[in-house]
Amino acid sequence: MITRIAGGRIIDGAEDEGDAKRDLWIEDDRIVAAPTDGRPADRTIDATEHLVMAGAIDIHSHIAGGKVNLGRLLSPADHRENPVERAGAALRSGSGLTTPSTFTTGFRYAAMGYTAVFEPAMVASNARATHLEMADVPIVDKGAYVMLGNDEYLLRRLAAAAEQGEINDYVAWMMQATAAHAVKVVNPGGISAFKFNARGLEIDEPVPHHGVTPRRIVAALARAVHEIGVPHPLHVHCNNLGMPGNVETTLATIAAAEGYPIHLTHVQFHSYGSEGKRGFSSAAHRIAEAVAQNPNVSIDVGQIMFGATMTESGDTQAQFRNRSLADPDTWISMDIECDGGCGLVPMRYRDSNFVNALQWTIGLELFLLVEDPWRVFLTTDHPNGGPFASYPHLVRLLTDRSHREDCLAQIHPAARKASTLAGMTREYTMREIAIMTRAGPARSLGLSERGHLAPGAVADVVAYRPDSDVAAMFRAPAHVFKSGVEVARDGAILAAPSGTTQLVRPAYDRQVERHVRRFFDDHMTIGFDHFPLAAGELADAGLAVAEQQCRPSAGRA
Amino acid sequence: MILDGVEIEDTFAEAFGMRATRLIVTADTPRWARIAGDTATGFATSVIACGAEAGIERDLSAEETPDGRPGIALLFFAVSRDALTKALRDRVGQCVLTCPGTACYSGLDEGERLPLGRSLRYFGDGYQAAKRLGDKRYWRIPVMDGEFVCEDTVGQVKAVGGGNFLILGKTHRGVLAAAERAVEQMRRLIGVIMPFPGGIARSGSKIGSRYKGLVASTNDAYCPTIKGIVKTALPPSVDAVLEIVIDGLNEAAVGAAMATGIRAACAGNDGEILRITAGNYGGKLGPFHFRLHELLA
Amino acid sequence: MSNGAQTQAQDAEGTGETIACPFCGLLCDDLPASGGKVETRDCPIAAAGFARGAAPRRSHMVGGRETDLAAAAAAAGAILAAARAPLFHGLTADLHGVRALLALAERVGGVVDHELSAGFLANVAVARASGWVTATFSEVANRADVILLVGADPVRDFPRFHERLVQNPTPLYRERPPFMAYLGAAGDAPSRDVVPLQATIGEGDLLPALGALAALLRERPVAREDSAIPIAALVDIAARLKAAHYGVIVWDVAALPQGHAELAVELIAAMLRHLNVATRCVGLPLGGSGNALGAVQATLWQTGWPLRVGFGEGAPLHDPWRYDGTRMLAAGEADALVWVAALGTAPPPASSVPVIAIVADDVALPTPAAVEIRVGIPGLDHAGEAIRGDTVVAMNLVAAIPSDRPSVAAAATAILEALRPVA
Amino acid sequence: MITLALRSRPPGRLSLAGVTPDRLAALDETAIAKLPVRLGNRQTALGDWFDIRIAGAGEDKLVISGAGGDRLDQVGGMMASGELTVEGDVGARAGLAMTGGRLTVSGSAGDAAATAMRDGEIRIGGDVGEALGGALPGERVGMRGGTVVVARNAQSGVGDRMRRGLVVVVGSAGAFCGARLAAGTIVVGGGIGDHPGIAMRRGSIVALGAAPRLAPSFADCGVHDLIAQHLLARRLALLGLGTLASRIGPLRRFMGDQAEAGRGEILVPR
Repeated sequence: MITRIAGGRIIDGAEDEGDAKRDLWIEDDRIVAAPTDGRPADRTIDATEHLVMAGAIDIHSHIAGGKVNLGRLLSPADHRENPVERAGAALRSGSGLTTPSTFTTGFRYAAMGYTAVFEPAMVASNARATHLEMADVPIVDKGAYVMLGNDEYLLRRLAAAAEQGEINDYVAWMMQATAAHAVKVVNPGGISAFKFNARGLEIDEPVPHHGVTPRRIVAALARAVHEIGVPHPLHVHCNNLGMPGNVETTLATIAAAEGYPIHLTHVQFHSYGSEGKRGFSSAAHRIAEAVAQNPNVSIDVGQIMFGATMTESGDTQAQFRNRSLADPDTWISMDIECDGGCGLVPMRYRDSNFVNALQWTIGLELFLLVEDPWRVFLTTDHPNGGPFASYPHLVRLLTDRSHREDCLAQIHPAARKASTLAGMTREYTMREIAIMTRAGPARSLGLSERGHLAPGAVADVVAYRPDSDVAAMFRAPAHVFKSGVEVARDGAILAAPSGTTQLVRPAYDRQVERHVRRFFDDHMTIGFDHFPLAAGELADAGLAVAEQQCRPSAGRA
Repeated sequence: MILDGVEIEDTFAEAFGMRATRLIVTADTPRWARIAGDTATGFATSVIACGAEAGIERDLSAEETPDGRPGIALLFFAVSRDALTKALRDRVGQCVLTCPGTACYSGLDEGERLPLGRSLRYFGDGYQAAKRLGDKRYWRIPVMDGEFVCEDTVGQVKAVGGGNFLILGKTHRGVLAAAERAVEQMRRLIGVIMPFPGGIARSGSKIGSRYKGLVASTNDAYCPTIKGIVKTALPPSVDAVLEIVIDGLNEAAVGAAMATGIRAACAGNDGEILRITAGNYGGKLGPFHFRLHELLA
Repeated sequence: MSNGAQTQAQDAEGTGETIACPFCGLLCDDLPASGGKVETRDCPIAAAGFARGAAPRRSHMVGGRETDLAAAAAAAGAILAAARAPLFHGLTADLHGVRALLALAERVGGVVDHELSAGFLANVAVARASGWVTATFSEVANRADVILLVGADPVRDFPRFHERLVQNPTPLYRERPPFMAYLGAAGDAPSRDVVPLQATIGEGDLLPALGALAALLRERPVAREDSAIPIAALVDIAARLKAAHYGVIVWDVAALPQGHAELAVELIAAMLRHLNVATRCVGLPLGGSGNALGAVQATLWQTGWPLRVGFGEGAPLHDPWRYDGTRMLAAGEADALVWVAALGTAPPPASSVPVIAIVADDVALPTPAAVEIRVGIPGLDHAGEAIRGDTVVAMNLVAAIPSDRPSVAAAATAILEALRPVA
Repeated sequence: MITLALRSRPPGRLSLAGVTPDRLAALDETAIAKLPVRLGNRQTALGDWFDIRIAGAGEDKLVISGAGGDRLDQVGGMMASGELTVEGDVGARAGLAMTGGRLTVSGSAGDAAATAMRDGEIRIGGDVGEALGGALPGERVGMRGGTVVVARNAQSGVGDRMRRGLVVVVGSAGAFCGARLAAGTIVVGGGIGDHPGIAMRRGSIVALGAAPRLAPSFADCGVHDLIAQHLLARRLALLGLGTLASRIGPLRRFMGDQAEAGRGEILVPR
């Protein structure tokens, strides 16, 4: 089956040359070079004047796992007000906008031109359930980052001054056991500290009982992830989320990585100064400066979008602090398996609220101040900053200065005054959008066959019909192909293939299993033999596994 | 124009826009409602130094009040919403909240609402409670004899302050008797108060003073004891003048009150009263002009 | 170096193969198993559960006649296709089974409920509308220094509760066994050797007693004249919880007094929210037998709603009253019943509607079902996945005594396939 | 006036949310008959179940009549204005999320009447089921305003999670009356079941029948004849409940639930 997407403007962030007007050819599930043997296309898609890009990749979106399900539970209004009927015999129904059900998540992402989504906060002990849940997220490829750095085993080994090699083996074992694609650390040490009743944790403050510091945890994990060769660097949610003045913590976290690659996630929530009479200010420029100076650092923004949403986080310490912001006033906190935690707080961001308005400007400042689109990714930390359905609007804010300024005029006047956003003239080009939503995430995640349109790539292709309203254009692309199958047209789902589960399987010395086994035997309520996902479990759940290669290394990036 | 032998000068009273509200204060007995009303509307003759002008509009029977107890209707006037808000908070807080058995309600349903109970509730130190019944919201503030109930907000209207007329006569005794007749009749009306002592002012004031910092001073043109040395407005036989000042919820109420007062002052005149006039500033300052001849036509 | 995750058991230091027991929400995974024999470690529920494997084999039936799965599925499909309000109830299946049943229910516009939902929906109602603080089994086993049991001794429904979650010989973060307290009816009380501090109350007094405890924790006045409420013991419990480093309040929602469960949980949740302002105290809402929490989780992720979901309106709708399966049957609102009992053994409730029984061999049907599909038990006849009573850990169930009985997922999928030709 | 006469008791539950006088006023008989209504998984139309008659125009008045109304759910749901009169019984969630207008039911109502009601008035001539004035599943807040008067008895959970408004049960109320009350006023003329006000935070429960046994987390604050009681009596009298109003005299005040915020009150006979 050969498909020709004819007449579009190809915008491939991974290619050095500028945008080209040419046909794109797909054979089965791959992009191919234009046939030279004169074979005709089996079908031709008229994409005249359309913008043709690779399928978009969301590097950080909470789409599955126990806390996502708790988020759904806590959002009855979202599900009541956003019913989604079955749109075809082969499709499934669902509900929700901020905490959509799984089928709805997959369909909505695909209809927006996204073909891969990564769940960034899988609790290790919840891995099996998370993957079973992701099996019901159709169309898109998905993967999950396992959360480490608050697991008691690792903290105890770090406290016992374990060698880096042992840490590396443990991390690799854990990634295999949980079928993870990357490693995340959330509030390093802080979730464990909260279980010992510590309400905050500074980066050089010892974790209660263990004595190790967040700085040490970040250093050990960043190095481990790099040395075992996981493509995506350690994915870091810093300490002190949401606290005024936390920019210092964020900058210290960059230093803690000691030059190893790290990815700082939802940095908007970590770019706060404490200036001004309200003691809350933007420190976006300092973060942007640090990103420019540290090539080992990438970020995603975690833009907030005004409206009601649900915040879902492994960071129980921060979420417990935020409970007073709950709207409606109901929240959940959970300590999980000597391993992690989760906290749920419904939230309503208001443009009339000074803090929320300033958060909004800080996110946009970060986008506009970080110059290298390869190292800043478009996220709202769905749903924490706002639902992924708001991405089209966010793209418009980045590409359309006059719209941005119209929105800026609506927000709390003191926040508007405090922000430097008004003076920023930058408008993202479509090529930059393609990099930050496709080529960049693909490179960061080691997805060599995705995020670009070169022959050989997986045929995840999106054709956007040009529209002066960029948001409208990105909301419902004219054509979306997933692995060569047209899955969506003008916002409507046509087909629902299941997508793959992306993972990496770093190698490790099996000696580590003996230690971990003893820990499980002595302390845990699940046995060592039953903790890892067994071979075939993902297949039984209907998931097709796609493994990305590791590149182990002993040196720094 | 001559009314009962009194010359009505062809002039006008010049009045100003104010903000006003009506409160209903109830208590266990009419006596305690009256005590609360007198106290809350005391020291409220002129906005110049009292912050507000206030007075008792009328007594209310138990059937007329929200809680079925005897009460009293009070009117408050101030120069702005903020001034009125502050005056209400201070006066109700000090004079009604403190008074045994009272409760306080809005007596006006129209207009933009001003906070009252919602400001006073903090006296409850966390033990206050709101209660909404129908479309009204009340605050219940625990006090030593039970609860002080006060409506959350009160209505407020654009009103008219400074309606007036002056009674010119031969003797103090005669002029005072005429003014008393006027006030007695005017007090039967709804929507107006005469904020000066007993409803009557002797200190007709003019704008400005020869002394720095004084915004108003004695109205020398109407002071009989110095009429020989000032540019007097008094005919030679006038040796006493009193003024009645009226604040009302609207222009019609003020006009009606002036007409009622002037007629009552003139009625039964035994030659003591010579003339009725009114105070104005040449029509330059106040938007409301009450022409005496038109009111009495 | 190797790809270690795929290796099973048999490590040099391993203790031999163990399997998980699917028959209560604890999902204890330390039962030694070999050659089709499972050692049930003195657990009566596990013993009874694994003994079910010996039940005589029964055939699939349609209209009282033996048939094969395909024919039974076709007959079931015909009933469901004609039904206006088909009810899927019982639902004691593993996660794959629940996922497949949800797909089928959506396809035929049905209503989905679970036989234990009355209990866990009380927990769900409080969790989502009021919020709480909870923890999972391993946190409790390693941190708890004070444990308050509310309502009934958990051993009633979770026989190895004390052994697995309390009497941890090697806890990570406590120096001595946790101090145990109990608040509930005298008849449900655990032994005083196990739980020394007991505030026992009369029938129907759980709510006022919990209210008093919550007020004491807030240092608010408490009326002491009601002799039915043991205030002195509650004062002691309150002091222990406040002084605890990591207190735990445990309740088995199914064992709470009928009709009082939701408000009892509400008061417990209020205590948890309050206690965590100054110290740590977590709730442990026990439940999840019959994979009830797996059913809730899968329904939540597939539909956005917890159980008692209806697909009749197009998009899934949740209504704990309207889609209460037992109520619907009693009120004559359902016109077909799919009764699923794989992990559970309850027969379908009596009704006059055609019944499609997807049940294990030992489930006796008091009246013949229109369609009888005999399925295996996950974790016994075949592999499967189930979610533990702490809602976080999913357990891989292996086939302890493998058989070729079809799974619930296979049965549901066969029916779905039988429906396919219909658009 | 529009009349919908139910022909027979439907075989399953029918939801009449949105079938309200304000929304039907602009439609003719044919259009009303075509309004969709779901029966299980089947799409049916209003005309399949009701005989529809319009008499006179321009009035926001709707009458629903006929036996078997106990299977009609959400009657008056989403009503914003006008008058809806039911001659007979209604099913669950009568007056769901009403924002205005007046719903009068001559018979009894099922469970969860006045759920999430915001404003307007509901009068039930007979009994009501459980959770009168409560919250939608999963929602923190129940009834937020308006007035409900039940002429006879209510089952358990009256005003569960209610936030504002007035609920009057002239007869008796079942267990858990005013549980989790956030604010608002509940008046019960007759007996009141076990555990009133459990986990209430603010608001008032006025139990004019026999004094119930209260949890130890309710604190006795003495007997009072408060102005608020006079205001309530006035309000009841305005609703035509003069007899009930006349029974509000000095009452004993308990504050609770001290297990929660503890700023609510239960007023009971001395």
